Parts: sequence; structure tokens; C-alpha cells
Amino acid sequence: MDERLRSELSRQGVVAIKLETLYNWGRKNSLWPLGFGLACCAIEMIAASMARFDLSRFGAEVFRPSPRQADLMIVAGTVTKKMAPQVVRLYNQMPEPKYVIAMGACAISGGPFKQGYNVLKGIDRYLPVDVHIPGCPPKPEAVIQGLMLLQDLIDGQKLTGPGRPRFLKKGEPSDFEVPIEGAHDLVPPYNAAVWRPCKITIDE
Amino acid sequence: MTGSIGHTLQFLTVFLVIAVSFSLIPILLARIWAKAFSPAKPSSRKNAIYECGLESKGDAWIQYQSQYYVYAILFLVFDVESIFLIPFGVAFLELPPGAVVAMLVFVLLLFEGLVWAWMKGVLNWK
Amino acid sequence: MESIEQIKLRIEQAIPGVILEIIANGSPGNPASIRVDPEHALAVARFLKDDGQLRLDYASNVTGVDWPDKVAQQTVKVLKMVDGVEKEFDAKVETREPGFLEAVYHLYSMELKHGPLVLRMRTGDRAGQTHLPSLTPLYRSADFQEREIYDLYGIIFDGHPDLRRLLMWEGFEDHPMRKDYAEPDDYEFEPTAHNQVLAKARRHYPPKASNG
Amino acid sequence: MADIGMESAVGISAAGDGAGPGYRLLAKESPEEEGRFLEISMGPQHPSTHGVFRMDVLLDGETVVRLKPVFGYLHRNHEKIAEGTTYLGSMPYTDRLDYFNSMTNNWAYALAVEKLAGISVPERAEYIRVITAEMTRLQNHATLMGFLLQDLGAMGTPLMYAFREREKILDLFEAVSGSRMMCNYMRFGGCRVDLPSGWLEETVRLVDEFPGFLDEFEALLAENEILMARLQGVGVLSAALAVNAGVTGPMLRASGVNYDIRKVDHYGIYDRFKFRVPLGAHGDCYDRLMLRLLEMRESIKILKQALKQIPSGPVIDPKVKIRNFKPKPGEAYGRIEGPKWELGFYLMSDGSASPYRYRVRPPSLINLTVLEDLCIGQKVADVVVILGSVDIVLGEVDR
Repeated sequence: MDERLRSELSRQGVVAIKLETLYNWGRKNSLWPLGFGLACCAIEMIAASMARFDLSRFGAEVFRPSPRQADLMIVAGTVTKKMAPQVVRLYNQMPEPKYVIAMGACAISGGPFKQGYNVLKGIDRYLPVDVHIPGCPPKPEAVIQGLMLLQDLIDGQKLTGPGRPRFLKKGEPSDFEVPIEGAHDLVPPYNAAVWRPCKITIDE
Repeated sequence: MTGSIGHTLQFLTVFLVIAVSFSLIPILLARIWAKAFSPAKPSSRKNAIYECGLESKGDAWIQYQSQYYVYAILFLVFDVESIFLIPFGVAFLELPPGAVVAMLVFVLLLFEGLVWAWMKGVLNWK
Repeated sequence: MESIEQIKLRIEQAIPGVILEIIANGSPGNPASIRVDPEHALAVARFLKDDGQLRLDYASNVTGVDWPDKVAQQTVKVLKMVDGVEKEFDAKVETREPGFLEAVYHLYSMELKHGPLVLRMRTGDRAGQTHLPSLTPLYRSADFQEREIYDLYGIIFDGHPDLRRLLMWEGFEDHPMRKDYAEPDDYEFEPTAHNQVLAKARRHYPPKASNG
Repeated sequence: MADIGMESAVGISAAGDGAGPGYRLLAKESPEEEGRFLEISMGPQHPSTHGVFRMDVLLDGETVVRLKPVFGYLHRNHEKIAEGTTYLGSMPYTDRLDYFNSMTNNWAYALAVEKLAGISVPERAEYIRVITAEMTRLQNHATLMGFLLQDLGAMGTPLMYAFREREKILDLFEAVSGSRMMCNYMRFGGCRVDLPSGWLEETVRLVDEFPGFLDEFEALLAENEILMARLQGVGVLSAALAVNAGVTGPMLRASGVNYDIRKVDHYGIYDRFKFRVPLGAHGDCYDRLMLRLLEMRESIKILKQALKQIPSGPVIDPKVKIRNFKPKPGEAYGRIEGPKWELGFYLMSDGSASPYRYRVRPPSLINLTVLEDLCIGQKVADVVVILGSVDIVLGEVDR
């Protein structure tokens, strides 16, 4: 099915597309985020879904309160060590094709509150993050650009073959270990299966 | 004669088959799709009870108050009543006055039950 | 509002046996504070609240402060016998002042609309005796703030109706706002721009001859 | 003053003596009472709790028997970090305290440091501070009404109107300070930069249009039967309990106590403007909502006067050292009437560049002291509305 034939057919009013494209097109344009604001970034997320910046142009303005009906978790704000088990438990309870957007410097790496004793230095210690939106808080336009980036990511997902996304592979886990609140810190401090710290050598 | 009746019955069965298959095919497709493409991965963490992000403590099988049961019964009674009223409403014009009186008795009987429950104070929450 | 000395005198008359101390405030134009001994704190607070001229019925702010032990190094002349001859040596002597925890109350009056009276209470020391009387029975606004001080500083408020940790999770054991709190070490090196700048600096400047 | 007892009438003692994780509200469940009470937690992730705030509610059917708020899910250690950075270094952190009103947070912190170090502020800076603070009050009250109506069930539509007005004000803040929400605009002794050209005319136009929005909202809200049925008589706060529990701001004035720090402390230049302080009569949720509407009208009056009288001149006191700013040892407590309530900063300095103790008076945390008293006996749906009318922000509750 080369391009010339396809354009010829489309001129006759016949649309020929792959099932994969249709499947991804449908999912990409109806991402339902989980109504789950943590801090200041949540206000910018709400402002992005309001009339002026209008997240509903991308089909993502339905903020579902319960994780069972959401397929996109926007971690908007500082994840504290007291809140981390809840965030991971909510992620576990979401149905399978689910994505995580780490919105704001706090969710990405602890942000301005990095030296806090009760602040988790980034949600990618416990959850696989798909899109990072830097900023403190990122402006609503940045939130929309982050969402469009996620839509491109979904667009490129394969249905078959080794390049399949995580949720289509049998062996890949769909939920992750929930940390427990220990005596001095979260136990375990990070999820080794998910978190890939950057390898450095301290040169003397 | 029977052929024409047999004929209309066949006509009905075709419609029945189409209706049933129209509802079953998407479910079948979804099942095939799940088996072929996205494997199911049930796990205890995923099926945990959702309680605002917290771990749910205690089990849900506790003895409930009888008050809830009374509300449920009253709702059920009036739900069933509305089922009877629907065909009555559809065939209202062709019905003789006797049927209207019968339905009136039926409705008033239930209404009297509600008034009694209200007077007895079952409805307001103690 | 009267001056703080007058208030001190009137409190001493009203409550016999109370130990009051006025602590000056270094910055200009800000009120000095009164330090009360924990035993009479509740009685003093009740007096301040019901007194006709003061009517301090609004505890605006309750703060915990940590004063760690002060270790002062002094050099002292010491006489020592060295093979039969007395010689003077100066030896370093460490004098250790015991630190304490402090609760500071800012009391205002909503009725007479006048300024803050700063009330201070100090605990015995930072480890064993960290008990202070709670003012929550008098000022309900101190309820959550005292729970927060218990959580972050470790002052146990006697008489508080529901003393639990406010901000940290219940299983947490340390008191994080103390000056000597050691954070769990979850340091994560981030290759930021400074890293390249550091490497470039190292290449440019030869390492110092005696890096001891 | 009657000491308001903590135990509720039903005589269920607080089970928790710090009893480990899973603090249970219900002390001991005798067998025959097993199903009587239902303990649920409107937990950290809940559409009604404006952020990560958790309430453990004990229910008898629909009515609330006990309610214990749980905090700490957004405890970001603002005070511990502030003890590590310089005075100016923690100015951007104050934006993130009450992330709806960054201008007034900055002003409160700047006021406290100016009190500590004895710094004077030039005229024009005072006027700019009053103008930006009153505009913050406008957008905060508009957003509050939007969220309260969303709690009542009007999903989204009133919030759209409120955010439309808020966006206009945020554009002006972005023009003057560079960022929509996190302005970081005040400095000790004035403001960072002067107003851009055309900003004042733009603000005058906004202030002239704003009453139109207010009339529109008042027409929608004042005589709306659903609103009156749902809000009147719900969550009544008595004046005595309000004063004793340290409640401040519009919630206190809705109970009839005339205590507005702009009139009590005479900070800034509020004495030059004629404005009135609206007071409520019943102290219920309806009064709190309407009070905010009236306060917006007063803010517009202040803005009109300030915009006419603003002089030209320096925006910051040139004598103030920005680089290594080391105030003399001492302590100071500065507070302002924020859009939500009294926001205070208590600073202790030991002569070094970073504060020895940096304490933020968390007004939303203290206003929540009375949440249990307001909610006992109400229905669960009313708990959501009462929390909405208290108008908390989690960045400030947990700091």
C-alpha cells in the first residue's frame, strides 16, 4: 500500500489506514486525566483546562476523580514522602493503557524543595514517567505542549512486534511496589526496577 | 394462510438474530482483541479497593443498619409500580373505564403505604 | 496597651510566686517578650485573657524554637608541674551550656484591638525534660500549632487534648526541625551545567602542589 | 469564656493516643453497635478537598458524628529550607506558600523583614503594593466563588467565569513581575522594578470593567434558591468560638467580629483610603460567600483611589543592601490582611545572613481548627461545602 495508491483511493473517497493508526488515533484524542492536583502546578493544570487555554481541544478536559476511569495521571506538584505511597497506589489502580506526566520541577526532581526532609526527589523513583514538563509552575501553554508530546508518543506506538509499548507485553508489570513509611524515611527509598540514577564517577 | 404466518415468523427471527448479533459482535471483537494484542495482567495491587489513595482498612462486610434496608424496600416498591404503569400508559386510549379504575386502586394502595410509612416516621433518619 | 514592665508588675501581684523575666529584643521598634516559668504559665495566660485592661483573647501565633547546647572554647592558664618546675600552660577548656527548647506565644486582643504580647516558655533541656503546659484549653487556636511543635521539635505539651504528630507520618521518630537533625542520605548527583564548568576549571588550573 | 470541650456529644473518646498507623476514630466497637457508624476518609485524592487534604469522617447514616482532619501530605519543609538560605533567597518560596496570592505573601514577608531591620519604603512602592495586593484579593475571591460553586455541584461553568477574570489579572501580574502566579516582585524596602508603561491605564480599564463581572455574579448568586437552600444555616460559626480558635479573615468577619488588620495594624498606607469592612450576621456559609462579594467591591473602591493618587518616584529604597543583607540580632512579627486571612511571618535573626528561625503563621491551618465544630451534625455533602467556604490552600496548611 504505497502512498500513490493511497492518495488515489482517497481521491475516490475511500480511506485506507492501518488498524494501528485508527487505534492510536482514537486513544490519543480521548485521554482522560485523573483529577489529582498536589500543589501550585495543579492550579496551572486547572487554568489550562479552563476557557482561555482549553485542554478540551485535545479531548483531555474530562478530569475523572476515580483512577478506575482515568488513563492519564498528571502528577502536578510536590510529591512528599507522606504522599508517595498514595500516588503509587493510585497508579496501580488505574486500568492498563496508562501514562504518567510529571508536571513541574517538583514532580520531576524535587524542584525548589529538593533539600526538604519530607520531599520525594522526583516521582520517577517509583513510577515510569512518560512526559516531563519542566517549569515551576509550567505555564498552561507548556502543559498543552506536554500533552501534545504525549499524543505523538501514543501515535508512534506499535501494536505488534518487539517495539510494542509496555502494556501490550505479557511479561511487563502493570503495577509497582508501594513504599512503606519507615522510621526515618520511605522503605525502600526508591524502586530499583524503575529508577535509573545517572552513573557518575567522582574523579579525584 | 399458514405460509403467510410462517412467512411473518421468519421475518421476526431474522430481526431477532440481527439484534442479538449486533450486541454480541463488539463483545466478541473486544475479547479477540484482548487475547491477541493486550494481555490481561490482574494483580492484587491493581484490584485493591480504591479509597482516596489510602489503604482500605477493615472489610466491607459489616452489619448495616436496618434504616438503609427500609429505604431500599420503599424504592423497590415504587420501581416495580412504575413497571406496571408503563404498559398502562401506552394502551391508555383504548382501555375501558374499568381498567382505569383498577389501575387507580393499584396506585392509591401503594400511595397509602407510603403515607403510612411517612407518618410512622420511618423516612427521617434517627 | 501598657508597657511590658507594668504588665509584669501586675502579673506578679495577681499571681504570687511566678518567675517572670523580660527578654529584650535586639531589633528596633519590636516588642520585648516575657519569659514565664512553665508551672505558672497557665495561670498567667488565664490572667492575661480575663484581665479588664488587657483582654488578650487571641493567640495569633505559637512558635517552637530550638536552642542547641552552646560549646564555648576558652583558653585558661594552667599551672603544671614539669620535672620539678612550675610552668604555665594555656589549655583549652570546653564549657558546655545546656540548650533548651522554647515555645513563643504571640497574644493579641480582638476586643481592644491592641498589639502583641510575646510570651515565652522554656523547657529544662533538649532531651529529658521537654514538657511544657499546653495553652489549648484556653486558646483553641494553639491546638494544631502545639501539635506541630510536638511533631517538629519534640516539646510534649501536657494537657493538650489530642497530642499527635501533625505533619509527619505517625511512624516517624525524629524531630526534623531541630538544628542537629541528620537527614536520610538520599543524595542524587545531577549532571548539571556546573559539572561541566567544574571539569573545565579542573583542566584549566593545574591541581595545587600540596593538596593535603 | 466557656472552654469549648473537645469530646462530641455522643461520647466517643478520641481513640488515638498516637496509636500507630491507622488511627481509628471509633474507640471500641461494642458488638451490637457494629453497623451503627461508618468510618470513611475523604482522603488525600478527593475532588472536594482542594488539594491533598484528608478528613477522617465518622458517619451515622448521612450525618457527621466526628471529623478529624489529617495534614502533612504537602509538608514541603519551607521553614527548614528558609533557615538554610539568605533572607532574599526565601522570597520566591513565599510565592509557593499560598499559591493563589503570591503578591500578598511577598508583601507579608517583606513587611516582616522591614520591621526586623527597620527599613523604610518609598511612597510609590507603597502604592504599588496596595494596588497589587487588592488585585490579588479580587482574583482570589473570584476563584473562591468559582470553586465553592463547583463544590455545590455546578461543575465547571462558574469556574470558567471566575478564571476568565483571573486570567486578566494574571496577565497584568505577568507584565509587571514576569510570572503569572509566582511573582517574586517585592523586595525589602520596595519592589523589584517599576511598573511598565501603559500598565496603569490597563489596570484602570480592568478596575472599571470588574464591577460588571461582580453584578453578573451577584445576579446569579444572591437570590439563587439552590444556593440559599444549600448554604444558609450550614456550618454556623459563633463569634466566641471564632475568636477563641484564632479564626481570621472573611470567615471571622462573617461571624460579626469587626477585626480587619488593615484597620487594626494600620500597615502600609491603608489609612489614606476610604473603605468599609463588611460584616456578616449569621456566620454561616452563605454569609461567607456574600461577604467575599462585598469585599471585592471594597477592593475596587481602594483600587480606584490608589490608581488616582499614585505618585512618581523611586520604587525601592536605594540605601538598602541587597547583596549580603545581615540584620542585627533580634526578632520581629509582621502580619498583613491577606485575601484569605491574617498571614504572619515571625523572624528571629542572629546577625548572620540567614534567619535563625523563620516561622510562617499558617492561617488556613488555624482556620481548620473549627472544621470539626462546624461539621458535626451536618450532612456529608455539607462538609464539602463548609470546607469550600473556609477556603484553604494546602501549600499554606502544610508549608
